[in-house]
Amino acid sequence: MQFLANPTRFLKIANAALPTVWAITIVLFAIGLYGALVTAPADYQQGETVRIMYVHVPAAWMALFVYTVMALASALALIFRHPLADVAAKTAAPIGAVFCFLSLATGSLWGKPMWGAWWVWDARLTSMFVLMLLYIGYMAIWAAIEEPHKAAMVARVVALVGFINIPIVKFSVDWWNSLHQPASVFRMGGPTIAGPMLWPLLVMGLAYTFLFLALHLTAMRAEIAARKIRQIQIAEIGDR
Amino acid sequence: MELVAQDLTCERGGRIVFRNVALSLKPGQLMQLSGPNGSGKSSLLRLIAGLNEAQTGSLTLKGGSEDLSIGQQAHYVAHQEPVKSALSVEENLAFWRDFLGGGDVDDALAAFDLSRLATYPAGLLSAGQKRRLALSRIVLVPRVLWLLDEPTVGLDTSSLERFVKVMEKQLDDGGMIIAATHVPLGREPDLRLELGGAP
Amino acid sequence: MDFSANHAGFVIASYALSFVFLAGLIASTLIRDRRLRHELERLDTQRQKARS
Amino acid sequence: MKLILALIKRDLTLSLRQGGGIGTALGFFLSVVVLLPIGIGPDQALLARIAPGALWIALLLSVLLSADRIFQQDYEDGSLDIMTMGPVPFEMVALAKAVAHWLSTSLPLAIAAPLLGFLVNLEPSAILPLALAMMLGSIALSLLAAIGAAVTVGLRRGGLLVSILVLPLYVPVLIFGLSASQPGAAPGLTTASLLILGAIALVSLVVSPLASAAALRSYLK
Repeated sequence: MQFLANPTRFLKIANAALPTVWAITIVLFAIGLYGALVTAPADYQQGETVRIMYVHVPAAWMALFVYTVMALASALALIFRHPLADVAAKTAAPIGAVFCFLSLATGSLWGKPMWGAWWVWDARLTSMFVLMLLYIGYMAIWAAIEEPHKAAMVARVVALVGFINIPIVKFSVDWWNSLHQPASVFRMGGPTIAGPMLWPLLVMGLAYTFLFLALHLTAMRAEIAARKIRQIQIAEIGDR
Repeated sequence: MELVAQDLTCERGGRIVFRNVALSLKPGQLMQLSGPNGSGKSSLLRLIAGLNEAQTGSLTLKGGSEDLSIGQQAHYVAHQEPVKSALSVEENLAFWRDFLGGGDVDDALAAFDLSRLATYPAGLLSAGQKRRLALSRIVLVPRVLWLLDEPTVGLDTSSLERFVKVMEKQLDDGGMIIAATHVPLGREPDLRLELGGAP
Repeated sequence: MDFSANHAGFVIASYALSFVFLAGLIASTLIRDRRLRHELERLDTQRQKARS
Repeated sequence: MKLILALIKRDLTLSLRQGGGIGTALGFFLSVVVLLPIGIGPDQALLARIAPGALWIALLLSVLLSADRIFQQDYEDGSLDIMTMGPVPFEMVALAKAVAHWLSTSLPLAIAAPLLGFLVNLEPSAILPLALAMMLGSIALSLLAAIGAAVTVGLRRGGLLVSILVLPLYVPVLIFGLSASQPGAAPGLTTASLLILGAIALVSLVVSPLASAAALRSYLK
């Protein structure tokens, strides 16, 4: 019953912090969107489509950041056998997968006016696509194994193996991309971004990060409740 | 109505499991099948259920319905539990009710005191509880012949009493039961069939 | 943001898509959290009653 | 008839609740689709030419590799034994399970594949013919996969064997599926291929339950 003992501390912190985290998220989004849509100037080359960057780049950052959080949590669970770390990794995955999907979708929407095709196997998009597969694989493992404890042990390995592969995939895809130099090379981030175009990007990045924090704490709280319910059910069944 | 078998021989994987077995069972009778492990108790039950073929001999259910095979007029409870852990206890039985055609899930659950666990996922059940769920399946749809392979394994005393009550009801209703078991069934069998070990 | 610029539709589409998916994620997370914590309370009170 | 629907309904709920059903098949489909441009290179024109073929092959492999789920679980927990004692011939049970697999995996994939065509630069005009051909073809894919699943249900390493047994049966489906999904082809060709695809589906509708039931019975012995 070790699991039931320590989440109470986490729950106290989460319950206390969540309202403020949500508040900060909303404020950051308001400022970020205002910056992205109003104050930031159109790009001299791309025109208005550069504004897609403010939803594309933060989503890509978060897709990578959340997988790192999952890998870290899995490592913690592996080393310290901390069941809360498993809960953290499991609940982060769907959120990371949505960010990853959004980065792919907005990347495609950005690419269409620029490259004329909905999808070009550009180095960054390809690596992001592989990251999406890693997310799907990780979530499929949790879905496939019923018993939470066994699923957790397997999922830790899957997350860590995936994490080690991210730089390898990134490097090899970049190299592959330079090999097949596509006709129209397009710098995703555009020229070095300055002043009025840059701060909205950072604010949006922060907004996405706080959104993740709020969602993650809520999802962990729900997962802890789900596990307690399962243990009560097992105990109830055990009586007779 | 009578289940008659004459000089049945069953061979499995090149080994003669049993040779010229004969039996006759009438409504209201309980037959206990006993014999050392590997003496073919399960094979005989599966043979009657239509899951196995005999090399020689004949097996008929006199007075049974013409167009249904013996298996379609019988219930078979084997060692493994046909229980889907992702479905709840209730959903498991509801499926069998629709598949085998009729019966009341709540009565079946009540017969083995599973009503309280109806909404729980079946994956959380203990072996004994899964056993009771498997047994409640045969109470769901009335069939004349019961073929039970070690039915009482994993049952606690109160479940055993419920099982005996259920058997009594089946026999009183003119049903027939063949149970392969080492442990007394809690009710005296009318007939015994001793399957010798492999010759 | 000049809405009449060419390709403005793509910008609107990406913001709309992001909003829809993030709102969906937020909603599903909050609903699951509320549903499970409510279920947990119900089970806890039920066990208290059974115990007392 | 109610019995068949009950079996299909149960299998659908099972595949959704457990093991992510369509999720894993879709994951596999995407993995195959991502390997293609990496292997062939991101050249748009080349990708556009091979897009229909690539999507068909990815569909075949996804359906094939999710096939062993059709009978495996019911075989292991003894449900199949009891299903042979049901009021309806066992062939109907085999058919119901193949239909459940079609509804839970092949059909959704056949609908998703053309929509994911943009990844391999499939022209928008090719989406509709491809979707039509794939939906029709997916019927035969599931039914034939069911035979492979039934024949290898008792074997431990059945996965590989299923592929060798079933892929040859998939060749006609691939050929006519492809000719039915060529966007620019003469209309006569498309309808003819679709009709043949339909014929293949009907033939497998008859053959699959018979073959699967026979194979399963032998394993239950």
